[in-house]
Amino acid sequence: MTELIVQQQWFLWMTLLPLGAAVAAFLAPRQAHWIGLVTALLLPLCALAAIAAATLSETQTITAGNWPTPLGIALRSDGLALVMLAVTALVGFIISCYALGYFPVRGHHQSRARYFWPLWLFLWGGCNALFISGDLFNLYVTLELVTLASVALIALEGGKAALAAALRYLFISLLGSLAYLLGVGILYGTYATVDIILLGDMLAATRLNHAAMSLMIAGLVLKSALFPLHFWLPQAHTMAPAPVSAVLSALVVKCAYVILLRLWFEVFPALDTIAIGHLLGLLGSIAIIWGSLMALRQERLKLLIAYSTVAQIGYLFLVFPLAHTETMASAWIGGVLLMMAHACGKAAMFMVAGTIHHTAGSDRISRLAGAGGPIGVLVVVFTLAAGTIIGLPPSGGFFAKWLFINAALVSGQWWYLPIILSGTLLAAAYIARVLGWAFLDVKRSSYPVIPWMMKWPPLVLSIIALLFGLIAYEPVQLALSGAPVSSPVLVEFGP
Amino acid sequence: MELALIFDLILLITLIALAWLLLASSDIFRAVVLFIAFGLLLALAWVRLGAPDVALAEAAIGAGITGALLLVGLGRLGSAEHYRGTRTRLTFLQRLSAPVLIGVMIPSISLILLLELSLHASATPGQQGLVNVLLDVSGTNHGVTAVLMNFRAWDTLLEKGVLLLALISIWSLDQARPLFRQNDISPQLTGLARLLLPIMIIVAGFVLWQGDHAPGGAFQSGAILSAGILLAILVGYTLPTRRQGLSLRLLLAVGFSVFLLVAAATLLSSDYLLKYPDSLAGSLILLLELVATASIAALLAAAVVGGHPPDDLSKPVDRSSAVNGGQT
Amino acid sequence: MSDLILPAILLSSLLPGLIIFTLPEESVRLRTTLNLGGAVVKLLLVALLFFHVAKREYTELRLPLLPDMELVLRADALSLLFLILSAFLWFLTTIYAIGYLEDSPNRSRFFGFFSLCVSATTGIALAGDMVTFVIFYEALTISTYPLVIHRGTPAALHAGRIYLAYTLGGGVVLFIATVWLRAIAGPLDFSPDGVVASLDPALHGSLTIIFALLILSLGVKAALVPLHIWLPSAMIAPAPVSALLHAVAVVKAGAFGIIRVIHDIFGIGFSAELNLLFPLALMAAFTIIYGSIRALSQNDLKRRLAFSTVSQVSYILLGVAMATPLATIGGLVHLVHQGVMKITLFFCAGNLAETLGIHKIDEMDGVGRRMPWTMAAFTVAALGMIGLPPLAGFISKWYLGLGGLAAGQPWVIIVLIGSTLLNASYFLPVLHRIWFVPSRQDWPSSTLRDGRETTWALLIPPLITAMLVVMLGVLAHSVGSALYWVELIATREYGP
Amino acid sequence: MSPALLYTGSGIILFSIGLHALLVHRHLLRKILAANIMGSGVFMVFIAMGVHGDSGVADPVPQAMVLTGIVVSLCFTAVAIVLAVRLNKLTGCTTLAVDEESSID
Repeated sequence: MTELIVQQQWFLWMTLLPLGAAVAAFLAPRQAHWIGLVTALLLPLCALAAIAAATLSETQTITAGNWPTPLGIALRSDGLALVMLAVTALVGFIISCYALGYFPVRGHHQSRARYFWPLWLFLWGGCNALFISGDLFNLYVTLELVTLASVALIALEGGKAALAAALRYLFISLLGSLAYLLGVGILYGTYATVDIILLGDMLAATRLNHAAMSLMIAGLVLKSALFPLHFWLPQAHTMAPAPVSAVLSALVVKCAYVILLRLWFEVFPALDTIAIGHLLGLLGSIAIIWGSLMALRQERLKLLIAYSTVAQIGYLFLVFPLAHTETMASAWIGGVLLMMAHACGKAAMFMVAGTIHHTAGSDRISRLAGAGGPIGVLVVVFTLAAGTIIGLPPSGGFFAKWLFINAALVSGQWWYLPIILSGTLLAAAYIARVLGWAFLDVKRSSYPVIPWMMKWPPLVLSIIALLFGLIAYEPVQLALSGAPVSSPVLVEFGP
Repeated sequence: MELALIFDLILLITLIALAWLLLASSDIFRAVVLFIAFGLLLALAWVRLGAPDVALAEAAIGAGITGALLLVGLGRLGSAEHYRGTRTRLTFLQRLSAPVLIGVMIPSISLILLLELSLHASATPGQQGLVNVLLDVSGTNHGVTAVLMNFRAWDTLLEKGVLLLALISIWSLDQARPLFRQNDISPQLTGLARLLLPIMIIVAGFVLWQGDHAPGGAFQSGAILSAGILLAILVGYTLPTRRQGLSLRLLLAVGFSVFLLVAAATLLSSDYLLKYPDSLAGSLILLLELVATASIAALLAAAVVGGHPPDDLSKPVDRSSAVNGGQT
Repeated sequence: MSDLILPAILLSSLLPGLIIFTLPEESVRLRTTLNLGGAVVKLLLVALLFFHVAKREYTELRLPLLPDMELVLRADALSLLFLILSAFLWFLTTIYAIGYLEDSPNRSRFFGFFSLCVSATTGIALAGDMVTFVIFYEALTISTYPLVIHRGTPAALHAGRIYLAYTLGGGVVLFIATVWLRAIAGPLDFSPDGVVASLDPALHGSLTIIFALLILSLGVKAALVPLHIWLPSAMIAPAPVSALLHAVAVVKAGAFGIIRVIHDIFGIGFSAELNLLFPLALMAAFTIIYGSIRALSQNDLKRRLAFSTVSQVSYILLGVAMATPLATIGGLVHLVHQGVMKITLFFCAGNLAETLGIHKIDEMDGVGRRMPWTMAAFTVAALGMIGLPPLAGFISKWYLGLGGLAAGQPWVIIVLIGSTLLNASYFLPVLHRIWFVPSRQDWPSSTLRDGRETTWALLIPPLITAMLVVMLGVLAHSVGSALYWVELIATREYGP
Repeated sequence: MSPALLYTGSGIILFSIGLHALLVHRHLLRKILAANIMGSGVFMVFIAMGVHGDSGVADPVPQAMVLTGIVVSLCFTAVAIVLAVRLNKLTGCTTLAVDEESSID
């Protein structure tokens, strides 16, 4: 049994499985939802097997076709890859369940269901391929796979606003990936390899390398919607159908960020990154404040959640200035933890917003007034999930902020404290505003019955999001295996 | 040598000028035509850089299919530059970001890059040595094909996925509409098509076979075939309705599916993704190239047609408007 | 003893809470079963734990959170004090709330958050280090917020905003102070000698700042003037919530946190050495007097009780800040006594509002005749608050006074006497109205069949707590009383 | 100045021209053209930096990468055009200037 698990390269199956399922769903549109659901059930199991296999085996890097690296493409099952695969499997599973309720297979919207599944499975496969890739050019291809699927999924809503948002997203993404690709080209031209590990060993602090780095980082920053390059995000994430919004905010934004983490800590450590780090930190800080303030002003729930994503992305970028020598681990783990926590919490929130839109006909926050009865449980889901966005314990967001503040204090960058704290308070304010409407005591006509697939999966995810901090130890330890930072054991534990 | 340099200079200046002109041109139709010319000249540049594979692909895909896509799109959009509706109010930051980017960042980055590149020119030996050493066991005799179909086959697999994904995206957006009005077919065109189609198929086959030892391969061949399909559509060929369902989808997906199956099989048998058994490498690559060509041809043609075939799931439509590509 | 008892105590309210969220509004029976079942199980587990801790068998559970951080659950004598208080009063409050909210909307939501709130309080009691404490402390903030705004009126929402602004503001300061302290001092396990005393003297400046930040942030929930504004406005919440807020959960969590910081993080000796405690004692004294004076002028019954809480909670802080065994006993015992007395008063106020629609003090004329049992309980608790011997409040004040003298700070006596006079002058007029002023209006007569003044669920809890007020005073020196337990804690803290 | 460097520089210039046009122009087809020009610039850098010395033999690896890149950008072009046509059908615009306020509900 154990041998069976170790022998298989489960993390590779996690890319082949959704891609194959996507083709199957395309070929058999009437069975698409079943194919999607079975895949969504299998992938978390594969993720567990992949983690089990990784803890048992030594090697973390293999190459496609077993060709040696500068030539072959490195595929890695290191900690970062595994936790992202696992989180994607979990969130993806929940979103798939939700989508089953959201896109009815019968009725006049059935054609949307028929295209949703292959597109979503392609996106899933693309994400998984991206997380395990250890090759800069392969990362480009996987990123484009994810982007193209996202564009089509946004446009699936069909309205003109959705189409415009999709098209804008397409152009922005194209711009970002071409800038990234230009950087990759320059690196290949100089070092004749695009392998992350090899490049990390070879790179010298030349001006050309700095230029390549700037291009790649700029492209990825655009794709991960850091202020002031976030302008495309609220529309794109709002206009999409609810399961798609959840996927975009929870997973797709993280794709570009994961590449950034890999670049920063594995490819460019030899380069002088302090100035860029501070710039990213500054933009991240502005994003936290600006995104939160904008969220506070929104009249529509989905827009509020989307701006909250802008703010949360800001936190993610604090990793770069905070990662000094002695605080490297703190910042890196904080970033990874926040990614995971945000993925769970934000997906649950978008699903709630989608259900409200679906049943109440609009996602205006004022429509929540007197939300009781069937959507009472949604308010609860929203509250629990919001805990991780605000950073309340015991959510993952809380510990991520803990690590950030710790890194800021230890590295003497105390000016990030007020930023992180005011972000927390502002988040509480915009969440409280929603809850205020939801708790408002007005009698309203009853809501239609909500399909249970749209009610319970988000609840499960929101509970996981809220309690994530309590179970974060294992994921964090996993992420640290093969990580570019070492575990920050400051003090020995007691008996 | 000097003469070659002068030729390069002229070519590059023309390319840059064309790019500038077509992007600045006030007539969008002219811009598209100039773009096709740009693509053809670019193919020349690839030849000059010793990359005939890219040159072939650029001519067939970059200029040919992209050109067709643009022209069809233009026809559907209407060629007038038509700005309707109020301007969106841009926030201060949005207004600021464009000039900052254009005025400061682009020139400075370009300048730095150029300066630096002049210092670092030809710093590394590249990988052709490694590729040449391993060519014997790769199952093919042409370096680029070996990289595409074997050394970096994982990229190629995913890229086939992107192609299929693009088609699914297009199908999710719109239903197929005719590329032209029925009565527009001219007899001369039909005659020309009768003459050209067999030649195109032969050329495509040749390019595919060529890929084993010289520039060529599935992309280029598929692009030529898809041009043939489009020509057939232009002279009024329609795919029979009963072929527009599963058969068409199978044809579109076969390239990617077989690639995936090979990947799964190699993973099961050897623990390494896409590690072909030595004795089978040549045949496997041939198989992959063949199915890829068929799929690429169908996919590219279907992308130009630009929509999903009418089917029983969506609202019933007029049969006569159901035109779709997909013949091999 | 199994290590699992501590998480079991937490889960006994957490799990029912999570399940209740998913229940439809109509399944009253299942919800009630879950609520009461959870409360009973928790009581039994706490009782079991009690006997072990009494025998000095401390139990501890460590759960790794991050590579260098753990969740530590530990039951020591102080935890048990708070734990018993919260488990017992939660049980009563649950019964009361079931009666109080009969037929009102959104009960699943209410009881779900209610259970989360109690779980958080339990967690605060069981926290074995500062990190764990902060985790549950902040969790309490957010789980209480939906309860405060439960009524959904604009006034309730406004109160909720104020509550959230104050407590979260305090929360982030606490957060920073804890991260900072942990960064310079390492793990912050609660231990009787404190954990920072051995640090480099060069850090004493930072430690003073951290101490101030900790006290100020915890002082928000403990309603230290001027951080008390949220408390009177939060009385808009339903009566069971107010009861919980004032007697068990929020206010007590703040006070409990300050005790933990002084006793188990900084250590009493070290705190006194850095001269950190005298400012706290002054603040507490000021709060005691200020709260009482403000209570005088309130006409709304619950508001008057709220200002009374502001004043009374600072007794606890005053006792702790004087750093002598007797004063500590007085402070800690007041943690329990104040809880029992104040919860009685809020139960009674809730009964008045629910049964007769009375909210204002000047509407209470002669209400003793209409609701004799409720008002009897009210009277006992109010007299206890004033400090009438031999009721519970008297015991606290007596030890505080002795402690003040022992600490060489006789001004404390003046504060206590002044406060007692003020207590009397805002409670006695109310008692006078209840019993001796003829009623000005006709109350609706009881609709219950046997002519009871209100339902059992509303009547039993205040009667039990009123009885406790008497017993905690009369039987103060017998085994098992709060005072006995607190003396035990003080002995363990200061040495025999 | 070697030819490879010349081509690399031109690639960067093409990239910049495309970038500029992508940001400035509002007509959707023009944006698509601009993105394609940008892509061509990137590909030129890829190939030209892979040319070493005067042997004129290009490294096959970047060639393969560029072939992949060309197909990917073709895919984006195809989807972008269909999206633009679709948008044009709904709004009558050939720009992204959809009145955002009106589209909210």
